[in-house]
Amino acid sequence: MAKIVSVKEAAAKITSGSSVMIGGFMTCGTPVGLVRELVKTGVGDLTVIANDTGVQGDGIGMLITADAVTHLIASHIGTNPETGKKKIEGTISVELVPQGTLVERIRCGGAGLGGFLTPTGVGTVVAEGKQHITLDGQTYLLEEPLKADFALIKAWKADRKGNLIYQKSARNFNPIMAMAAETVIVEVEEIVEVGEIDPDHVMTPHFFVDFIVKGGEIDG
Amino acid sequence: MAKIVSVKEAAAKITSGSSVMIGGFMTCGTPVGLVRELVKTGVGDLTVIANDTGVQGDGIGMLITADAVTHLIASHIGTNPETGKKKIEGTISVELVPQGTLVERIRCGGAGLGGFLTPTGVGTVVAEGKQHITLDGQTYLLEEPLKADFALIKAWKADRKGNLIYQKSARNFNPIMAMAAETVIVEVEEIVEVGEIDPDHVMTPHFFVDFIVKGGEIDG
Amino acid sequence: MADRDRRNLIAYRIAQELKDGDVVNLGIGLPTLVCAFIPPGIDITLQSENGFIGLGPPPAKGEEDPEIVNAGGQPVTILPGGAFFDSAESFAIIRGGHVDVTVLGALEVDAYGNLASWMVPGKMVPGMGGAMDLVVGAKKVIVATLHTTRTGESKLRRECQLPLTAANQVDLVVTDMGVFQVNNGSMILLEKNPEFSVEQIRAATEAPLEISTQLKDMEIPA
Amino acid sequence: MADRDRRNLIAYRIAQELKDGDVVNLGIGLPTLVCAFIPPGIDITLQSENGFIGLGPPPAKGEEDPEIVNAGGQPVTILPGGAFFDSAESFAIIRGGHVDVTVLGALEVDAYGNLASWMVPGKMVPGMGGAMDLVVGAKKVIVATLHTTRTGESKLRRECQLPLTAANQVDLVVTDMGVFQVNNGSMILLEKNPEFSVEQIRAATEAPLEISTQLKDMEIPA
Repeated sequence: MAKIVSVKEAAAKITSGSSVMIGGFMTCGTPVGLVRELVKTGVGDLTVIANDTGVQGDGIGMLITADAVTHLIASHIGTNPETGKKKIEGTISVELVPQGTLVERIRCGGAGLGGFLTPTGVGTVVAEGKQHITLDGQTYLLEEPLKADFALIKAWKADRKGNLIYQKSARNFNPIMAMAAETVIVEVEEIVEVGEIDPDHVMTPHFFVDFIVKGGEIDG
Repeated sequence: MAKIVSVKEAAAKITSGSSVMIGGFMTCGTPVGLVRELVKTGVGDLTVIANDTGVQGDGIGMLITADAVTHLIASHIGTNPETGKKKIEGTISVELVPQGTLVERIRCGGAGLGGFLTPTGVGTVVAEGKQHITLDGQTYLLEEPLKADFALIKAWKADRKGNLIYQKSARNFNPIMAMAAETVIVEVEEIVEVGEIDPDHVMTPHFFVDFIVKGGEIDG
Repeated sequence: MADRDRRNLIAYRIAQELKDGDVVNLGIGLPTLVCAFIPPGIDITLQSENGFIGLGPPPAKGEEDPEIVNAGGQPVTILPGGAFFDSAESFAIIRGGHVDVTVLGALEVDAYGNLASWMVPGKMVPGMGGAMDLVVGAKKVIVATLHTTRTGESKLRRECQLPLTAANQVDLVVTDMGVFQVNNGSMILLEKNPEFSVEQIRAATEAPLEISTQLKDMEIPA
Repeated sequence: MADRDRRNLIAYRIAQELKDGDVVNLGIGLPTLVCAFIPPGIDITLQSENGFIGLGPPPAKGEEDPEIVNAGGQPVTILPGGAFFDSAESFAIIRGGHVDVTVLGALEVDAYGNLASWMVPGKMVPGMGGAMDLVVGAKKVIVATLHTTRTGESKLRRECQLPLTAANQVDLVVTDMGVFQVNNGSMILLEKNPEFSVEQIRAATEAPLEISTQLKDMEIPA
């Protein structure tokens, strides 16, 4: 059963040195209120797993600006030049992972699988150091699961138990990350009573969610 | 773009010797109208991939009674004694696969992955002949993808393009099978105009669906 | 003890293992009885591996919804706050360790935590269904079984002879004679049915038995 | 030809490759222009790898929905019959071969169908985003690029020098000079921009060039 907390209480749970998955695609579907509050706590040495680092000064970019991230696993950093700059300076180590492989590795972690075979990345730098397995004449890379201490996700609506609905293209990585972290904190626009969400419309079942934060606005 | 056809036209597409995935869990979510019509065509030598074979004389059980199935990949046949009988007589070969592995193998086929590592089945007869891979001290079986020539699935509602919504526990294997077959035929209770289904509620996007059949009733 | 009382004893005892907030999968048959004994104030979410959480009691006669069935194909209901999902997600939940407790029956269970529950070669091969994933994936695996077969043989074996459902996964075995903790080669008797002596239990148990120093009596349901 | 006309020429020509019912993913930049030239009567479904199909034109000023963005993070719309999904499903669609055509830009593309599009070591490392999955997964991979770099070097290389996005996956290359089919070690010129001679194109192309016996002129968009 999820617990409704303030954004301050939620952000205080994340300790320095933690691994943190953060939902969203270039700030769309990113729990911006949580990230903003997290920066205020002065937390540092985070490993962040996310599709991208937003843009400079917004979304996950706020954590980059605050030097809170030492290791980043992402598919794209081009939209936030600051991330590239800190990578070159050596203050952030960046592991670039193809987007499909990244989300599948997170799913794998949440789904209790030990890995998967993908054709993506064969013959590229992504393949370096990875086990290659050939089946029926096709070569695949063995990719391993990703898990994290925390997932910070954004949903549209939660009921008081923690059942979640995402909206439009803000869904993206959020429901997958909700399955792969020890502690899941969701920022929502609206909290409704249990029973108000049609069981066919639930996108993340409540038991995945530990804490619910009511956000103020849509942060697109 | 899916095409709306009669159940007769749809059933006629499946030729003897084909591999056919059939949705449902003990007839709940099985396209019973399609299966009934398929039996009438006199098709044979089918490889059926399904969770189970329904009950004697209903659901996939109709195909078993008709001796239309020579090879079966399923997780459970206990609810249809006829399947067990034909297995012992040697008229059906049965490959039993743990339910989670079965659905994941189908997903794998639809998702373009070459396989996955699962802890399920290690140390059991399911592991026999399979590649074992140990990562971080945990041993996994390498399971390979499943695809099929046809998927016969059941949905609640389709729009005229083929976007699908499933209802309640009749969802089960249906959306996963829709991704893993060359030709996908869906039996629905209702066909609505394009635009009537909220894009957030679509469970199978239209391009997966080739043919839509309007069924008469809920066959539970 | 009548058969029904023995089953209720087992189900009642297992219900005491459940904690507030647990996600629980109950197998078909005896494990289903556990529902009836969940202590007041404890909020349990039942998972049905065919694709939902929030499994509720059977519907009233005539109010069955053919699209809401449990993993045995029987009509059930869904409680407020429940959620439906597809089979891939259902088993991602199961295998991913998001089910806190799974309760299932056994043909045999042994002192190494091995479980055999899905086939008798040459006789009965119903298939494993979701059992292999459940036993491997759930955080805690509880076996609910009568202590002996109809012919009086111990179901608590030194080593399983039948094909396994999973190796080394069972945590706790609850029978009509007692509560047994699997201990890598032996079973520790934690609680016993007051109707039986330790000697009687030992005689009915093939697995090497240890007796807990805190051995106590099982509570008999009202 | 003005830069804009050259881009439109490429986009127009690629649009002619699309067939009724195709699911198409268009990369950021030049490939996005393809939308504008889809022939009437051809129903194309655009896939946006961040999680939907039915990508429509940009909204009117002031009508942007921050929750409907394309893979470049720009506000777009969704057409009737569209559908949203999560990123895992989006890439299951892409990797699973359910996208008929992907159109994307290139830093370099070579005669073996290798593509380099995501990094220049020591200079620019934006990341591959979804490109590696798209190029491996889509049934047909079309590269849309100006024929040469700003400094006049051929982008159609004998062998890519930059880190690859994927090996041996490109089917067709459309530039402002012509349409090239990748042919395992050479590129076959299928159509040419009538403004250029075959010799001019050969001089601007590092990849070994073959000339189709059915060579024809590219159609210039109105």
